[in-house]
Amino acid sequence: MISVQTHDFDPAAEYQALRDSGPGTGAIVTFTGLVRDSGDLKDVHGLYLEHYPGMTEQVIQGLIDEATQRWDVRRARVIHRVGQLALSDQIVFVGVCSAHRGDAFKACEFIMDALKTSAPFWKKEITSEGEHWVEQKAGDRARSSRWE
Amino acid sequence: MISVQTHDFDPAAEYQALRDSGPGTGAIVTFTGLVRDSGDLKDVHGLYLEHYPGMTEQVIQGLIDEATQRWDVRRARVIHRVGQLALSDQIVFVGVCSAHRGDAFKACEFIMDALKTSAPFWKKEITSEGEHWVEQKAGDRARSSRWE
Amino acid sequence: MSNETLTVRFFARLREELDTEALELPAEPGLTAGDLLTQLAARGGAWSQLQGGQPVMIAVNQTMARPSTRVQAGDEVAFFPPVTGG
Amino acid sequence: MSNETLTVRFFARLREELDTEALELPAEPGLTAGDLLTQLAARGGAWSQLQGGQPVMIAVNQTMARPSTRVQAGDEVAFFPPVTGG
Repeated sequence: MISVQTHDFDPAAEYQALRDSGPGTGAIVTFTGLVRDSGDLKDVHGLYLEHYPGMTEQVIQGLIDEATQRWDVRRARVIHRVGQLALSDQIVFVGVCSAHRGDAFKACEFIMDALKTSAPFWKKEITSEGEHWVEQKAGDRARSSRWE
Repeated sequence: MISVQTHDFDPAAEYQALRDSGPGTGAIVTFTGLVRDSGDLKDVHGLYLEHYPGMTEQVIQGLIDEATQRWDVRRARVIHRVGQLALSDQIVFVGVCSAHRGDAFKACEFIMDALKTSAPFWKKEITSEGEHWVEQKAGDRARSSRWE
Repeated sequence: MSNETLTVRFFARLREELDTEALELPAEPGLTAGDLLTQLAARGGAWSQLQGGQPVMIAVNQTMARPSTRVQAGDEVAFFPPVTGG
Repeated sequence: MSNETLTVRFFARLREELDTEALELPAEPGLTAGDLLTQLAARGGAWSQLQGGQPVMIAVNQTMARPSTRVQAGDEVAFFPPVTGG
């Protein structure tokens, strides 16, 4: 399940959907990203998130397919919000269930790392001083290339 | 927060407690373990979990302290159930929040891996054929020693 | 969408700085995504950054592509800064 | 808990197979956790497995310990199979 949406999401409902994946599921790993008060700038009080409709969903589906080929993934759910977000708002959810915890951790972290460098989303930080398009981090590129 | 308990837990409440950790939190990673239908035996329909009261809590606190020294951990919550559990029941929850996702993933997986080989819990699988104390896996020892 | 043109889209900082969301450009035979960047950069001003400025990512028909990727009439070509979601 | 004894506890498969949850044993000077295992194994029957059988983990006062760990009056010593929680 993939959703790109402006409205908020409920991690409890996502967790339940992963849990309802049958008696072979032994491990559920979830990642949630929140709007933090410091990024490229200090005292961030909001974000604006732009995306490339259509392409984002395709890229994320490709990442889920790749994770499913590499590890035992019984179900995966990815939600990414776009538009205007406030401090501490939920931005992104990645949840994976598997028979085994090692596979669930790897698949979840891989999808998240690869999403950061290959899914067409762009973040603008908003502070009381002004706005700033976030720069891609060398650290994110390095985290993503670990999986190659 | 550490709890060893017979009753079920609510991952949504745990998630909320992690999310309420202030505006510097950017990443929440949670792991939940469920009773799976096959472990050492096939057609498992329940587990019995025994523990060493007092020592379990101390060991888990030590793991959280170690994780907090090694990574940026803003808050960590661990719940482990004991007693009689049925198929698909929740066994264990580990949740960590951090400024950054890399730290949250590492701390959560470290606590879970180390718990499997150092916290005094023992699992007995229950099938229609009988009962069986689960053997510690070489794979779990290897996963745990990766962090040394 | 005509058979003789392709669509070029811009996102995020590029969309803002070029003040352009999308363009229709002639789809000459043998054209590559890199050729489009060269043509557009020649407009000068903010457009110059499309060559030799900050890195520009390319997608053709919503799939990541490179400057050498061939493009043709009816294609959707997108130029954007390195992505920063998640 | 007397000043001259220590408590020995058993868990999980060991508790079941020895049919014993806890014992009070004399705390002789210079005693180690390994000495306790030797003494108990000498009881024969199911107790023999405490030496040379499947691995036995040791905790002294609720902290992981080794056969060479010294134990004294008032200590809580626990013997159990490798742990399998989570």
